[in-house]
Amino acid sequence: MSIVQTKGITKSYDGFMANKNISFQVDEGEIKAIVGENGAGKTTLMNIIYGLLEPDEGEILIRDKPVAFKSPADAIAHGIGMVHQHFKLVPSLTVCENVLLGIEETRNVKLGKKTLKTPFIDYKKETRRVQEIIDKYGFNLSADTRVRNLSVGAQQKVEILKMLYRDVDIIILDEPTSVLTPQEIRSLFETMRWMKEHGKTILFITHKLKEVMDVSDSVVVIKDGEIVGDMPKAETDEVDIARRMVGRDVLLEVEKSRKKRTEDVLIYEVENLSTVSDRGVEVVKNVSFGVRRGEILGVAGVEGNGQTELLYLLMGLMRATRGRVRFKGKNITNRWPKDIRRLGIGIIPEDRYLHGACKELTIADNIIAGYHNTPELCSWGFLKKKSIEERRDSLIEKFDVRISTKEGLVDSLSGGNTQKLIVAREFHADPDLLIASQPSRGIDVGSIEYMHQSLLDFAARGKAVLLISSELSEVMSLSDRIIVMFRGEIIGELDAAKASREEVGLLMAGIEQKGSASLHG
Amino acid sequence: MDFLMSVLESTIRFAAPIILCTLGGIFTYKANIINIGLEGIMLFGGFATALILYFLGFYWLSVLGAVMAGVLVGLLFCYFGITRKGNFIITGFAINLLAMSFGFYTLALLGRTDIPVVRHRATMIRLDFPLIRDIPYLGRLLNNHPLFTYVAYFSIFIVFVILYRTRFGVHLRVTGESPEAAKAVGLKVDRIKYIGVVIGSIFVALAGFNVTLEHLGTYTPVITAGIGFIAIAAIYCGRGSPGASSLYAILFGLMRALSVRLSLMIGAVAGLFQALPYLTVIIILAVVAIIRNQRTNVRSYTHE
Amino acid sequence: MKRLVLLFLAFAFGFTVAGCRIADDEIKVGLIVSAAGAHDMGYNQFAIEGLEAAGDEHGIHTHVVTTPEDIPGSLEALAEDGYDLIFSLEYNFDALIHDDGTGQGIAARYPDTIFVIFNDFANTDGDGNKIHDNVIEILFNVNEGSFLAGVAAALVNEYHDVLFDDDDYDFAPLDGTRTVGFVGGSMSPGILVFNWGFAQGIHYIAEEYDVNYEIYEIHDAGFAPSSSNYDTIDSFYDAGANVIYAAAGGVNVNLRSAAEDNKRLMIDVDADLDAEQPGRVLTSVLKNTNVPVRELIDMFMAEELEGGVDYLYDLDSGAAGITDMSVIADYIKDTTEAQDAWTYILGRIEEVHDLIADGTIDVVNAQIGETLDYDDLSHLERAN
Amino acid sequence: MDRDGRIMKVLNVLLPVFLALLFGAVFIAIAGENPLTTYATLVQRSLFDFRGLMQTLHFAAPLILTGLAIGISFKAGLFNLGVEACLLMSGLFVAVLGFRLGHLPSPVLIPLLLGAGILVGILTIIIPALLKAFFNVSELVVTLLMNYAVILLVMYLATYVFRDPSRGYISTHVISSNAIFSRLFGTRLTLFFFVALAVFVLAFVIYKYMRLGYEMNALGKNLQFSEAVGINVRWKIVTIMSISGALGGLAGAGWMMSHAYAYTPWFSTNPGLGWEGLLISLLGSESPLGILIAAIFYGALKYGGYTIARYTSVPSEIIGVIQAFLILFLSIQFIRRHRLLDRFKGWFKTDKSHTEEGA
Repeated sequence: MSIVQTKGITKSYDGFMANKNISFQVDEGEIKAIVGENGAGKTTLMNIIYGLLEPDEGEILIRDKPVAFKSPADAIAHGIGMVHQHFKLVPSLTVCENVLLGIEETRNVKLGKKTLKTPFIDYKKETRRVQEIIDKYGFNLSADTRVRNLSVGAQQKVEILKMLYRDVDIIILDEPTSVLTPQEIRSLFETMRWMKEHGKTILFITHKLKEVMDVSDSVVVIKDGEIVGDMPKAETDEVDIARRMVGRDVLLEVEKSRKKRTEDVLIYEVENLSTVSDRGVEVVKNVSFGVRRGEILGVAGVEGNGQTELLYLLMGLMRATRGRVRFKGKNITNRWPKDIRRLGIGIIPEDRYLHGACKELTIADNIIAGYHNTPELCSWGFLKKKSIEERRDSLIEKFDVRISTKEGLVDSLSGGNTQKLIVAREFHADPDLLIASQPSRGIDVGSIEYMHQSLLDFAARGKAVLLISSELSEVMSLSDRIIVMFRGEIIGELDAAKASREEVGLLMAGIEQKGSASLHG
Repeated sequence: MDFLMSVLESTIRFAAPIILCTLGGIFTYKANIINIGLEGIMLFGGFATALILYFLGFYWLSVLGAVMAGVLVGLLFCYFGITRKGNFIITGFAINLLAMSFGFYTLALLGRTDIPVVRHRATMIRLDFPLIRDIPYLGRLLNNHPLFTYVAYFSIFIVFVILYRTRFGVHLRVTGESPEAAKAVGLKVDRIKYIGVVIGSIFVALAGFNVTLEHLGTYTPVITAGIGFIAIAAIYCGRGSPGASSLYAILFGLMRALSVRLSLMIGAVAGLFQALPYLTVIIILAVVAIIRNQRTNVRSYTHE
Repeated sequence: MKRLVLLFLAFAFGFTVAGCRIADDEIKVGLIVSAAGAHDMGYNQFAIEGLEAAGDEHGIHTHVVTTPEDIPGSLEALAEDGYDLIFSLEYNFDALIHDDGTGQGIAARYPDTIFVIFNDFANTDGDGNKIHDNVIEILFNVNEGSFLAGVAAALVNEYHDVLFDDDDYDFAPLDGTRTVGFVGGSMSPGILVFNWGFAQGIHYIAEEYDVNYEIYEIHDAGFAPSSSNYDTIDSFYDAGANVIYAAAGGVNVNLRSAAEDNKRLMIDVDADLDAEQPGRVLTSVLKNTNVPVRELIDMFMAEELEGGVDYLYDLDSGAAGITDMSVIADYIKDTTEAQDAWTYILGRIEEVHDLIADGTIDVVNAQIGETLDYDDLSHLERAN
Repeated sequence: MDRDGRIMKVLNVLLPVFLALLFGAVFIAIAGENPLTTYATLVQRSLFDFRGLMQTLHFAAPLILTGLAIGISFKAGLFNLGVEACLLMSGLFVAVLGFRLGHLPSPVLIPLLLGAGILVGILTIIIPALLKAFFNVSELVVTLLMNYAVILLVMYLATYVFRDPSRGYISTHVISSNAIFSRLFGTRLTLFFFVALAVFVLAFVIYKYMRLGYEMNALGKNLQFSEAVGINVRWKIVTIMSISGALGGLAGAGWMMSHAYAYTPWFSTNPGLGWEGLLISLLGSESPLGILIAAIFYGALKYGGYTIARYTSVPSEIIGVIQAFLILFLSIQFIRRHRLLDRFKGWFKTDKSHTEEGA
């Protein structure tokens, strides 16, 4: 029988139709994948089912009964739980407090026969209960750790625990694998199957087709807010789904057999770079590597192993406690971002909306950011409006940024298009070295394809690329060499052409192999 | 010794309303709301206290009046700031202005320059602890203060418990820290903020009671003397922790007490000594920041 | 959009100024209050009462401007409207006397209006000449009232154990040096005039009784009540002061609380505030602004009023002085000894009053540039 | 901006004004006066009378500057609450220099004093600016506290150092006639208003056309982004805070030379020109044009308040109540799109189809 059914769900924001007449149903005990490009309307649909949004039209039926959710609390009461792509956790609280948020255990006072509730939280009881459920599901967590000290994978487990504790039957997982290591993904899938066996129904949102094929029972494909496919897994394949999602044929894997044009000149040298975090931990330890002209050097590693800090060091947003950075023979250690950019280093930062682009600024303002001081755009303190607009228009065209209005804010752009904007800006400055961190995170298949091709072309022009990514397949397919970071250190270096997924995966997990190549190879 | 004793004694008195204001402000701070209106809420609290005492003369009724004033002004702030999504700074500012002008207006109607309540000090509750009384020095310092001076210090503990040991406290902190997380588990964010602001306002209004009856014995629309703003500084310095922020509040009190006593001894430059509390906190903030800056390797600016 | 603007304009023009039109030949007298406000129970309020009484009697138009802000604007507006006589109670004379951007002062531009200002010789230049002949300066010899207050304070202090009931009062004992206090709002002649008169009055009695007094003083208290000011005053009482005198606007409110809390005495200022804190206010030093307002309007009506002069209101005029102390009289013990002492004190005050009035006693007047040197006072010392 | 957006904006201003006047009317009535005649006086005297209008502009002049001072810092995401301090310091020192250098001819002295005011403003704000720029010390707290310290410092200087001893109250010497802005057209308006207007034009140009405006905007929207893309945030913070302080200082200098003429403790009246500037910048949504309009509006309210006290018997305390209500109501947007406006639309008989974007 169908446990969740939607009939004609329609939702629009400010004239943009996010969902158009969406009807589908989920059977009890199945794992249903909802796939679609970013901005296709998957998350909107799930937020409606979870009660975070109310549909303009249409209805939701749970176990064939129509429901109208006013808030997530209603959804939870009907047995629906959701794990969001961006975790809805409170970093300063413990695992246990997060799991029990809103349903805290309070101390009760017995007064004769009556039990009176007090507003005071019974932490002992809470910890015990949560630890019980952690152990039951075999998660490797401690109930009283603060969430801000947890890895991303562990945080996701907390989110899942939150739902399990609330005893929901239907779990919505929104892009759960985007931040996990291969090992973690595997473990997540095991958990999902385990939950399915225990009678849970899972709605699984993703744009990674391999995962769809791996774990789901049936697939719903959404494009531009509409359903363009709804079929059991057995009746489809990756190519079919991709075609439906994008509306054309796509290249799923970049051709790796490109011509090597690596020159033997080190353009960028990092020696023994180290830094200490605010909490006194040495988060980057003696990192050394070099990048040659025409080369893509990949930095792999599970997130939170010092890549972010390494990027900050290289961007000029953090001070090094030790070590040196040289660019074209010039010492640029601890220089400020302004200087680093001026010397010809382009940066695609990890956090798109923090360091890469500013949502509240216009497209033009973002396009010129950092280069607004150049004589082409500015003279005597006045900005050349015309040149700026020309540059904006030409870059929008050249990099195929899809926008509704040129005058609009970046806020109105999808993640993929924002990323294109950043890439456009950085490429236009024609740097000699590009540092790209998580360049394809959260962007749609079409854009990833474009992104990857751009990087390859860039390197092919004799420029250097430092690619930091926790997306293993990305690092594997693009890089010439791969270094792996673990706990702030470089734990190994591999030749990308020869390395296997498993080898890299083991290094990412901190298991060092014998005979790994020397760092300056 | 006598100098020290008198300074400490004054400190205890001066710090009490600053602590109450600081604690009250922490509730809004935790809900991620800047409340510039502390000064106004305090003034309304004092106003209610004085009016009730002046016309009716019942001690506990005036306490209730101050509390009610706090609740009402808190609700006003919430309605404009949260429900109608107004700009918190303007709303707070308007409340300050309203409190002051409302006071002047009422005084004009009454045909007075202040609302004296000194004669009701007789009914004021002073706590006398026989055990503490007999301890040398400490007895003189800690004994025989009016009730709400003790309440102020005790409230540090109460607020800590509310914020960190009750369901409401957790919810309030979550609403401020990550409203998304709160919404995701179905917490009613606006309602929690309302309650937080209103509870906070009660503390602030009690600061008004404390100053009006227990310190000055009168109400005029200028009695707050910047305590509300000092409390805001204390909250920011202590980053919203009840303990740390209250320590800053006490430091303010200490500095003020010192400046009062020192200015009596010095003469002409006496006026400048009154700047001591403000300068001290600026210097402490700067030193802490410089030390923090020395320790951190991150070069990033944040808006507070 | 247009419609809205039209609507707004219609709305605005819809009002007509309904204020009563005054015939141009009618005599008009205006008064602008000081920052203490129209309801200050003293300075401003007395002046307003004087104005209204005079207005009723002479049947002339009177008007009170109740905002102390933008005094120059108010002066100009009233003069522009043809007011004949304008009293301005605030310290704000620059635009009136000097230059307000037109190259001359308001007084020069409205020669037909007589402006009356208080408490300062703002219309007198360095050589003692008057700048405008349509400005009148009024000063109150509050130094003399303060001297009387000092005499009263010292006498009451000397006899406090006889006069007052131990249950209601908690005076510092009389062994050794006696202590008094003075609290001033700002370090200016306008405040020092109170301070020095009071000090001289204390000294007058101290010398006579051959006892030593010390005086705690603060001059920067400002004019707003605050916890700091309370503490300062409290520390004066703590140090043994039995009587404290304050001339500091709202800070006097602090003094009332502190006097009540310490069960001691105080002296208030500007108005008869004895009943504000009955039993604690020994007396109040008066500035009866109604007297000059009355007199000047009367003179104006009799066409005798001329500008370019100053008037000093001394004890004799009835505009300066202290209260009759009838409120505190109720708190004097009902014993013969106490009553006799009280009668003696009142008599002595009366006597000193007459000595000041006939010029036998000369009280330092800071308002006219005189200064008091404490070194000249053998029996009084500054304590801080 | 489309038609509906404009109507909405106008209504969003008119409705609060109307409500505030309504509430104020209740208080006027309680005091036993006639609200209608009171308001008539206010509006007529401050807006519909040439001399009155000039008075309004005279009072608006320093508010334009303090409004811009705070608006500029807000635009860059910096909470500079120290404008009041800059204004007081500048007022005091300009008063002193205006007296001491009184022998200089006006064309030399006036620009010199304005420059001095700007310099004093910058020097006043420079410490919080450097603390923010180099050590990330919250400028909000530092400037807030600095105001109190500066008030005491200025009071001390005026009482003991720069005192005119011939006066019975605390005041510096009156500035020389050469330092005073002359009145124009026989009204209260002086050249200072046009100085303020020129600064407004400058601010407008900076916001709209200049690199600095762009960087300010970027800083305000996202400080970390600005730093990461290579804007020299440190230097910009110092620059912008200095501009803010300079404008505060200019306001103080101009007010001294066009209104106060000597430094007295009531130089910047309650609640203080700097604080009023905060309000104006918020009401004007931080845009120069908005600030200009808000400043003139507030000037009218201020002057209108004085006229009520001058020409009616309504207690002047009521003005404060009306102002407070006004600000309270202005803090919220009464009309939001898609809700109330649709209902209002019938009244205005617009047949134009409703467009979704804009506003």
